[in-house]
Amino acid sequence: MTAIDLGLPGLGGLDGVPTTDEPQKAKDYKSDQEVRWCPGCGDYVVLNAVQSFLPSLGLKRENIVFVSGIGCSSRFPYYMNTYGMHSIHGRAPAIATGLAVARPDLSVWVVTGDGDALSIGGNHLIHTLRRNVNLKILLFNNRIYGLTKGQYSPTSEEGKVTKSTPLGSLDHPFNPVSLALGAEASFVGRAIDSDRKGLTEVLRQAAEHRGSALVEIYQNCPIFNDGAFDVLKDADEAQRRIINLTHGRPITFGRDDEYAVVRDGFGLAVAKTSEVDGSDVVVHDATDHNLAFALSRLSTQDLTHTITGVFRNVQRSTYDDAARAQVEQAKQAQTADLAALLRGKDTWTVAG
Amino acid sequence: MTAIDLGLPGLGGLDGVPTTDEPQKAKDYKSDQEVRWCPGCGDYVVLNAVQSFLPSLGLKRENIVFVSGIGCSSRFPYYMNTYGMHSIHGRAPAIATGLAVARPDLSVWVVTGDGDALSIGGNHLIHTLRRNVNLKILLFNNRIYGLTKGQYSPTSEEGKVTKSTPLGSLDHPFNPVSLALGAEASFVGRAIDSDRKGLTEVLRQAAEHRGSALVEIYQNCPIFNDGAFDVLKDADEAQRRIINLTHGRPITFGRDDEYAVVRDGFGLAVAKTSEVDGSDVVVHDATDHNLAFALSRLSTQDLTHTITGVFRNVQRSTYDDAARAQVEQAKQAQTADLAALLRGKDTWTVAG
Amino acid sequence: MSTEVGNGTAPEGAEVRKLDRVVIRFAGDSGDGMQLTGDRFTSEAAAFGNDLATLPNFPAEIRAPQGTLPGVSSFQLHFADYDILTPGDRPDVLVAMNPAALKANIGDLPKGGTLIVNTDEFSKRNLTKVGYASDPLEDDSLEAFQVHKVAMATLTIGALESTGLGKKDAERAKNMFALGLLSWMYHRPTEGTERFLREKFAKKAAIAEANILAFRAGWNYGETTESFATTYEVAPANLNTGTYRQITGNTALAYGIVAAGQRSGLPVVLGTYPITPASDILHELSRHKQFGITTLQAEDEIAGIGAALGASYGGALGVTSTSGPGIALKSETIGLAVMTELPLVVIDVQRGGPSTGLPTKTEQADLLQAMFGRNGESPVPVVAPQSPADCFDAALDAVRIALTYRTPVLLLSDGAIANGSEPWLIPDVDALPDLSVTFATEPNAPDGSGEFWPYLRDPKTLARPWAVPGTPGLQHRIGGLEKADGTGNISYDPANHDHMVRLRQSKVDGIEVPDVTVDDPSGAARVLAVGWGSTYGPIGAAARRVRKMGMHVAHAHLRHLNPFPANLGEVLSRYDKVIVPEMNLGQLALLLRARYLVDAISYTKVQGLPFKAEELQNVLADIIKGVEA
Amino acid sequence: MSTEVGNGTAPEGAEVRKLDRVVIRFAGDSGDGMQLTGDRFTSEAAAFGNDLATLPNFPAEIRAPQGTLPGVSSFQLHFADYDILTPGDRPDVLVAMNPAALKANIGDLPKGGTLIVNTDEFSKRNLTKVGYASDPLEDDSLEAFQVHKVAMATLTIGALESTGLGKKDAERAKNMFALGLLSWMYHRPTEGTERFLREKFAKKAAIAEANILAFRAGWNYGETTESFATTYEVAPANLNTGTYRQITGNTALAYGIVAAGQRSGLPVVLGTYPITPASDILHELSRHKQFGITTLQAEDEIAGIGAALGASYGGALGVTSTSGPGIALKSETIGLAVMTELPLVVIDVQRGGPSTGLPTKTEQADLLQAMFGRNGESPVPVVAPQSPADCFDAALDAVRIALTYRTPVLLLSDGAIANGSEPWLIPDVDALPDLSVTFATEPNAPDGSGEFWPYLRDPKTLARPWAVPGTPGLQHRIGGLEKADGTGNISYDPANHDHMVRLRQSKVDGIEVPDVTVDDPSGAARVLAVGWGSTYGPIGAAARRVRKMGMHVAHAHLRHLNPFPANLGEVLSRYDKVIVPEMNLGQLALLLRARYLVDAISYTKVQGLPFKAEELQNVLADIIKGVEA
Ligand SMILES: Cc1ncc(C[n+]2csc(CCOP(=O)(O)OP(=O)(O)O)c2C)c(N)n1
Ligand SMILES: Cc1ncc(C[n+]2csc(CCOP(=O)(O)OP(=O)(O)O)c2C)c(N)n1
Ligand code: SF4
Ligand code: SF4
Ligand SMILES: [Mg+2]
Ligand SMILES: [Mg+2]
Repeated sequence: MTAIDLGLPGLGGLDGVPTTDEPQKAKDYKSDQEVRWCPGCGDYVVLNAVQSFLPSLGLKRENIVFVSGIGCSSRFPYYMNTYGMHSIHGRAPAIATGLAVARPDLSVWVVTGDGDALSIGGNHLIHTLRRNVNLKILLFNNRIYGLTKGQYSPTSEEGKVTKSTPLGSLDHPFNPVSLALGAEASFVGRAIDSDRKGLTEVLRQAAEHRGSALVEIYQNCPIFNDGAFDVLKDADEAQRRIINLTHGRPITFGRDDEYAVVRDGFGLAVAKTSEVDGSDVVVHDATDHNLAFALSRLSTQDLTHTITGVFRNVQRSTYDDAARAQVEQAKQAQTADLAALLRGKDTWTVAG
Repeated sequence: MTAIDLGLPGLGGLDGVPTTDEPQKAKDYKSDQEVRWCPGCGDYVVLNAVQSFLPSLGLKRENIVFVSGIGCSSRFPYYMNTYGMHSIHGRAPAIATGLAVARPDLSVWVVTGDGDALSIGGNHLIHTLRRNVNLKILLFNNRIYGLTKGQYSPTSEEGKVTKSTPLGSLDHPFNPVSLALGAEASFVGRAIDSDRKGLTEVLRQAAEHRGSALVEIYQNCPIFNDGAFDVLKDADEAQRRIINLTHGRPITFGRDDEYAVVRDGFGLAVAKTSEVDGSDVVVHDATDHNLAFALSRLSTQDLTHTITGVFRNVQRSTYDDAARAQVEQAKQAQTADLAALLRGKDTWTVAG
Repeated sequence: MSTEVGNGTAPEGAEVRKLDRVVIRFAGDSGDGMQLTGDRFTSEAAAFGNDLATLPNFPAEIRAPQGTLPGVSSFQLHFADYDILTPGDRPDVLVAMNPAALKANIGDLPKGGTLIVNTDEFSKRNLTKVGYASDPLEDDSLEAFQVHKVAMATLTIGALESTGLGKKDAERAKNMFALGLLSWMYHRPTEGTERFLREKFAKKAAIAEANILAFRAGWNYGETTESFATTYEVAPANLNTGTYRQITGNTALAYGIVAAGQRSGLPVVLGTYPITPASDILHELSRHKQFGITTLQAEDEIAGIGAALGASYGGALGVTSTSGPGIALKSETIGLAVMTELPLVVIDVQRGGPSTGLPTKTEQADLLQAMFGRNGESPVPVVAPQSPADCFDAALDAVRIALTYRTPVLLLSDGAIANGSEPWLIPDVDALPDLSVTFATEPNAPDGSGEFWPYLRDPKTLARPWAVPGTPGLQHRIGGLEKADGTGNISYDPANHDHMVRLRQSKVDGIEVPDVTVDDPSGAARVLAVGWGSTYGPIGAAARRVRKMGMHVAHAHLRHLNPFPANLGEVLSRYDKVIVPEMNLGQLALLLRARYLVDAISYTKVQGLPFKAEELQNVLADIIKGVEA
Repeated sequence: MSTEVGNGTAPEGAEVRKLDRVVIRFAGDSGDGMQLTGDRFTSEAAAFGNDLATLPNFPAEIRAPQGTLPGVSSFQLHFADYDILTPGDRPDVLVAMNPAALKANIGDLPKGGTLIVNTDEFSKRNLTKVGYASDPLEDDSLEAFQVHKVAMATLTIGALESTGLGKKDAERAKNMFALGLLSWMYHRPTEGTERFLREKFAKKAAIAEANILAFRAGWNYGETTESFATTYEVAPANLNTGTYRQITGNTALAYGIVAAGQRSGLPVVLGTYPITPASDILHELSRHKQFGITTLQAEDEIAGIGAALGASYGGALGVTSTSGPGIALKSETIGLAVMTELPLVVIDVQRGGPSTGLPTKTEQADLLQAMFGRNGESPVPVVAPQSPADCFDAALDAVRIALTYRTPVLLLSDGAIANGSEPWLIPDVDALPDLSVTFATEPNAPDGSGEFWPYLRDPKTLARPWAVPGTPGLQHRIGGLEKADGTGNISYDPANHDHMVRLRQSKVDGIEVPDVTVDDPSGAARVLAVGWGSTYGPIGAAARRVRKMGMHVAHAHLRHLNPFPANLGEVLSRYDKVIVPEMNLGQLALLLRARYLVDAISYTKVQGLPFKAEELQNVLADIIKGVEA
C-alpha cells in the first residue's frame, strides 16, 4: 500500500505554509470590497469570526486562498484580503484540489453553501473527503437557496414550503455530518454562526488538521429562512439542545451539566446526568468512526439535539502529499531526460 | 411534515405493477441480442441470476424497465427482454427517477458499475437514496474501470497499479455501504456474483422494498482485475470471511457457526463463538441505522471480513409516491380549468 | 373579475394636457417596493385601456446594503394610446425615492424631463453614502429638469397618524403615496389598486388600510397642492377587441407548458434546477399541479434534464428549464435525447455571459450554443419568443415540434422577455392547437416477423415510434450508442452511421415551420432588418420611427432559428442590404451568412440591456441613406 | 539503441519483384495479437527505411466472444520507397487468421490481391459461427484472389515441439509465424523483432524462445516451400536525414505536453477522466512524473478540468484531456477559464457522435462545439494536429497560445490520429520553442496607488498578468462574474460588459498564427481543397493522384481554426472553386462561408473511418473537370 507510506503522518495542516512574525489584526484580512449581504445575514458574523481567527495562525496572508462556488455565502472570498476565486456552482472542491496538489505552500479554504456543496456539488465534496485533500471546507448551511431567492435545499426539512415547493417539499434531507462520515471524512465538525467561540475553536482544529476538514456552520438567512436555528439561540432552549464535544471528555451539557449522552443500543440517547451512573456517560473519542456516526444521528434535523464541536478527527495520508511524494520519488528514480524520452527505445537513422 | 404523511406506508415495492398468471421462465427474459462480455466475466452470472429470479415476481415483462449508465455492466439492459435504456455515464439514477415518478406501474431497475455509480454518478446516487425513489439499483463492483480497459476506480484499494496509476493509486476508496448509509439509504444490501442463492435472496428483498434499494454486487473482471474477490470464493477462506446477515438472527458464521460478531466499543469485532457468551452475540436488526453502519465498517476493503445480505431495510415515504400524491391532492383540491388559469385575477376587456 | 375601461375622472384645478405616450420610471431602494409600485401603475394603465410595456431592473442577486447604488431597484413602464413595442428608451418622468436612486437614474432623464424626489431621504449620511459631495436638491445640478420635491415619508407618516401605526411601519407605505400622486397626475382609475391592496393584505387589515390611506394621500397631495400645475391624459389605445391581462414572459411560458400538457393529453414532468432568470418558470409550474404537472427540483441541471428525459421515455411530456450555464451542463444529455429521439423541451432563459457573467441582465448569446453545443453532429430545433406574451405561443410551438418529430427542442427566451410584461389578449382555449399524440401499440417490422422496430420511421416526419414501457410485445432497448436504422440495434456499420447522421439532420431540416413574414408597409424598402427574440420590440419601433422620417425599411423577425423558414433565403435576396441587430457578437448573422452567403451586416450591443429604439433608428437610417445614396 | 538501415538480405530461390509501395492488413481474433504483429512489421519496415503509415482497427470496447465478427481486430500498414500520407485505402495483402477475419475483411481486398489464410481455424463450428454456409477455402468464392492456405497453428505447434511447451501456449505464437512469413516475403530485417521478443519476455525466457522459433519457422516456411513463387522488395524511401522513431498520435501529444512543461519551466497538472480514445494520454503522462508531471484521475470530467484550472491559478500548466462527450461536460468550466483568463489546455480526441455514438471510431464533428459550445460570447482558440507525429508540435503550439494569451485552448485530435502511427523525425530538444513565462511580482496600478490590478493588460497580447498565490502584495480575487477591465472588480456596468465581451474576442482574434501555406506545385490550380486535422493525409494523397492524372489542384490545411490565419481570406479568393472535405456535415465549411462569404463546397463522409485517397481523387477530379470545362 505505497500510497499510505507516502503520506507524511505527523504533519500539521499548515506545515509548509510560510509564516510571518508581523502581528496581524482582523482588519488585515478585510478586503477593500464593500460587503453585500442582506442586513442581519449570518454570513456577516462568520466572516468576522474568520477574519478575527486567521491572525492567530500567523501565516503570510499571500499564502492563504479562499475558493468558493456560487451562492450568497460564496461571495466570501471577495471580502477577504487574501487570494481567492469565486468559481462556479458546486465546483470549488475540484478547483481547490488542483490548487492544493500544485501548491503545498498554500493554506486553501473552500467556502460553500448547502446547495453548492450538497446539491450540485455533492459528488466533488464526497470525493474530496475520501481523498483527504488538505482543504478546509466551510459549509454555510442556512437550509435554503439564498442567492436564487428561496428554494428549498438538500438540508431543508421535509414538507418545507418554498417558492419551488408551494405544497411542501418531498425530499428527505441529508444529514451533512452523516454523509461526510459515510464518505470517509477524516475531520468533521459543526458550529453555529452566532457562537463565535465555538466556531473559532472548530476552525482552529480544522486548520491544524492535515487533510480535508469539513466544518458545517448553521447560518441564519433572515430573508428566506429566518429563524431556522432560533431554538439554538434562545438561551434556555440552547441549554437543552446544544451538545458540545471535546475529545476525551464525557459528553454532558446543559446548565451544570444537567444532561448526559449515554448509550442506547448501538446508538445514543440523552439522559439526566443525575439519573445515570457516571461510568455510563459516553466519553467523546474523535477517532471512533462509529461513535461519530452515532453522534451525527443523535443530532437530528429538528434540532431537538444539536451537536457542535469536532465529531471526527483522524490522521491519514492526504492525497496532495501523496501525489507530490510520487513526483518526488519519480524524480529521484529517473533523471528528467527529455531527449531520451523522445528517442524512446526503437529508433533508426536515415543517413544523408 | 406533509411529505411524510403523503407516503403510503405498508406498500410493497411492486404494488401497482401489473402481474400476470402466465408462468415465466428465465429464457423469457433473454433478449435476442448476443451477450458480449469477455469470457468468464462475472456479469454473466449476475445476468443469469437476474433472469432466473424475475419470473418469481410474476410481473408483466413489459412493465419492467432496466436503465443503465455506461460501462461493461451497463450493457445489461440489451440482454434483457424488457424495456430498457442504456443511457450516459453516471446519469442512470436521474433518468430512472423521472421514469419512476411518471410511471407508478413500472418496476424500474438501475444497473451501474463502481465507476458509473460512485465516480461520475456519485451525486445522483446519493440524492436518489436520500429521496428514496422506488428504484432497485444493482451496483456491479469489480473495483476497476472495465470498459475503458483498466483504470482504477473509487473502490480500488490504495496503491493499486493500473494503466492510469503505474506508481500506485493514491485515493482512499469508498466503502459503498457506508456511503449509502451516510446518504440516508432506506435499503442497502450486498451479494457476491458467484453466490447465486445469496444474490437472489437480496434481490428478492430489494424488489419487495418500496423505495431505493442499493445492492452492491462484488463482480470479478477476469481481464483487468482478475481475482479481486478470490479469497471469498475459496471454500475455506469464505468460511472465515463471509458474514451473511439475516434480520432478527444472531450474527454468526463459519463452519458450524464457528465465529460470531460481538460488540467492540461502539463498533463490532469477530470472536470465536465458543469463547463468548451467547448473549454477547450481536443480533442483526436491519432497522438499526447505527448497527448497519458498524457492520459496514467491519466489512473492510481487504475482505478480511465481508458482510453479505441486507444491512438496512426500513420503510419511509418514497419520493415518487409523494410526488404523485401531491398531484392527486391538487386535482382533488382544484379543477384543472385552463381558461380560468389563463385569465387570472386581473383582466380587462377592450370592447369593439 | 374584470374592470370595464374608463372612469379615469379628470381632477379639478390643474391644466390638462393630452399625450400619446408616456414613459415613467419608479426608482428606489430594493426595500422601497418599486416593483410593486410599478406593477400597480401598470395594471391601472392596462385597466384604463392603454397599450403598455414594462422593464423591471433588479439589483444584482444579493441584496446590497440599504441606500447604496448597487441596492437601487427600478421599474420602467411605457403606456400609450397606440400599440407600442418597447418599454421606452428613456423616462419622461423619473420618481426617485432616495439619493442612490437619483444618482443611478438621473443620467437617463432627458433635459426638460420631470423629476419627482422623495426629499426625506436626502440626509448628509445618505448623500455621502453614494458620493454626493453636495445635495443635488440644493445645488443647481438639476436645473435642466422640472423638479418636484416631495417629503413623501413625512407626508405618509402624517396621513397615517390616525391609524396608530408605528412610524417605521407607516413610513413603509410611502411607495403607495408616490403611486397615488402619479395616478392623479395621469388620471388613472384608482379602485383597482385599492381592491388589490385589500386582497393582498387581507389578513392584515391595518396594513391594507394604511397603504390605501397613503395611496389616497398621494392623490390628494397632487389635487390640493399647487406644486403640480399640469396633469396629463393618455387616451386608451384601440387594441384588438377582447379580454386582456398583463403577463410576464416567464409566466406566459409556464402557461404555454400547462396548455401544451392539456392539449396533448400528456402529464407534464418538469425536471429542473433553480437559476436566475429561469427559476420563476419552476415556481409558476409548481403551483399548478392540478393540471397533471409534476415539478422536480433536482440536485443539478444534469439530473433535471435526466429526469425529464426519463419521464419522456415513460410517455410524459418532459421539460427542463434553465439559463446559459445550465445549458452547458445539460449538453451531454441533450445529445442522448437526440440519439434516442425522444420528445423533450429544453428552455434556456438567456442571461449575460460568459460563465456566471451578469446573471440578472439580458443577452441573446446562447444561439450558437443551442445550435452546436454538443459533441458530434447533433441537430436540435431552436425556437425563440419575441416578447413576453409571445412566450405562450412559442412554448406551444416548441412542444408541437418535440412531440411531432420526437426530438429535443431548444426554446430560447431571455432575461428581458422573462421579467418584462405586456398586455396579452387571452386566447380561446378551444382554439389552441391539438397536440395529441399516438403511442405505438403494435409490432411494426416490415418483414412481418412480428417484431417491434423502434427506429422505423414515419415517412413524412421521419419520426420514430414512441413505444412506452407497459406496452405488451414492444419491449425494446434504446441508448446513446449509434443505432441501426429500423431495428434500432447497436450498429458499428460505417454506412449506417453516415446514413443516421444525415437522417437525424434531415429530420430537423424537414420540420414544418411557417414562412417568415416581412413587415414592409410601403413595399419600397431596399434595406431589411432581420432579428430574433426580444429585439422584436426595439427593431419594430425603430422601423416605425424610420418610416416616420419618410424612409423605407423592412423588418423580418425569426421565430424559428433551426430550421430556418423555407422562404428566408428568397426574402434575404430581395434586399440591397440586410442588417442583423443582436444582443451578442453576431450569432444569427453568422448563420445567415454561412447558409445563404448573404453579406448580412451585424449591429451588436452586449450591455445586458435591450436596444433603444432611437439607437436602432439611427443605425437603420444611416444604412438606408447609404443605400439610397 | 538504433539500427542502421539495410541488411534485408534477398532470400534465395523465389523470384524477386520490386514494388514502390505495399499495403498489408493483418486480421484475426482480438486474442490473436494482430496489433502486436502489425506493430512489429511496422518497426521492421521503419528500421529498413521505408516511409509508412498505419491504421489499427479495434473491435468495439467490450471483448466480443472469440471467433465472432464483432471480435475481429485488424492492423493495416502502408510502407513505400517514397513519403506516403495515408495507411492506404485497400490492402494488397490480407492475412486472415480465422473465418471471422476473412469474412470481415475480404470485401476490402481488390481482385488479384494476395490472401494468406490460417486454415487451422476453418472448422465447421467456426464457419457457421460467422454464417459461412460452406467453407470459402473449398468453394470457389475466393478464386479472384491469390490464395495461400497455411496451417499456421499446426506448423507453429510443430516448430515448438522441442520447447516442451503445451499445445495451447505453443499455438499462441502463430501470429509470430505469420510475421515471419511476411517478413520473408518482403525481405524485412529480422534481428529487430528477435531483440524485441527477448526484451518483451525477458522474464519468461521460454515464451521468448517459443515466439522467436515461431517467427523463424514462418520465415523458413516461405524460404523452403514452393508455395510462394515471388518475394517483393520495397526499397528504402529517401526521407530527410536524421533519427526517426515510430509514434502514435496520443503518445506524441503526451510528449508534446511533457516538452511544453520542460520548455516553460512549469510543473504540469493533468486533471482528467478516462474516456476512449483519449485515455492513453493519461496513461502515457502518468508514466513520466519525473518531469514534474502530476496526473489526477478525477471523479468526472468536470472535476478533471476544475483541478487543472485550479492548478493553473496556482501557477502550474493545467491540462485536461477527454473526448467529445467529456467536452460537453467541461463546457461550463471552460467558460470560467475564459472569464478568469487563465492558461489551460483542453484536449479533445474526437470520436463518432452524437452522444456515446461510436466510441472507437474517428470523426471530426466537435469543431463547432469547440468554437461555440458555451453560454455567452466565450471565444476560445482552436488548434488541430494533422497527423500522429504532428500532435507533438500541435501540443507545443497550444501551450504557447495558452501561456502567452492566458486563455483556455482547445486542441482537437481525433481517433484516427490518436491510434494511428507514423515515423517521426525526432526533434532536437534545444531547438524546441522557449515557452518560459513571467509571473507578476509587483503592484501595477496605473494610478500609482500601489494596488494590483489583475485585469490590466499587456497592450500587445491583451493578456492579463498571471499573479500566483504566494506573491506578496498581489492578493486579488477572480471569478465567473463580469469583471471591470483593469481593476478586475465585479462590474455590472453595461458599457464595461460590452467592452469586455469585445475585448475577450479581440484577444483571441489577435493571437499570432502563421499564414496558411498552399501546396500547389504547378501554381496553375483553379481548385483549392481546404482541410483540417486528420484529413491531411487523404487530401494530400488525393491531390498527388490528381496531379499524376495531369490535372492541377491546390491543397491548404489549417492548423489554426480559431483564429484563422490572416492570409486565409486572400488564399480562398484566389481560386475558382473551394472544396472542403470533412468527416462531419461541413463544420469548417460553415465557418469559412460565414467569415469569407466564399461558396465553399462541402464533401463530407461520416462513417467513423478516414477518407480514402481514391475517393477524394475522384471528387477532386470531377470538380476540376467541371471548372475547366
Ligand atoms: C450551473 C448553475 N446552476 C444554478 C445556478 C443558480 N444558483 C446560484 S447559487 C444557487 C444555490 C444557492 O444556495 P446555497 O448553495 O445554499 O448558497 P446560499 O445562497 O444559500 O448561501 C443556485 C441554484 C448557478 N449559478 N449555476
Ligand atoms: C461522459 C463520459 N465520460 C467517460 C466515459 C468513458 N467511460 C465509459 S465507462 C467508464 C467507467 C467504467 O467503469 P465502471 O462504471 O466500473 O463499469 P465497468 O466497465 O467496470 O463495468 C468510463 C470512464 C464515457 N463513456 N462518458
Ligand atoms: S439571502 Fe439570506 S443568505 Fe443570502 S445574503 Fe440575504 S440573508 Fe444572507
Ligand atoms: S472487461 Fe472485465 S468487466 Fe468488462 S466485460 Fe470484460 S471481464 Fe467483464
Ligand atoms: Mg444555502
Ligand atoms: Mg467497474
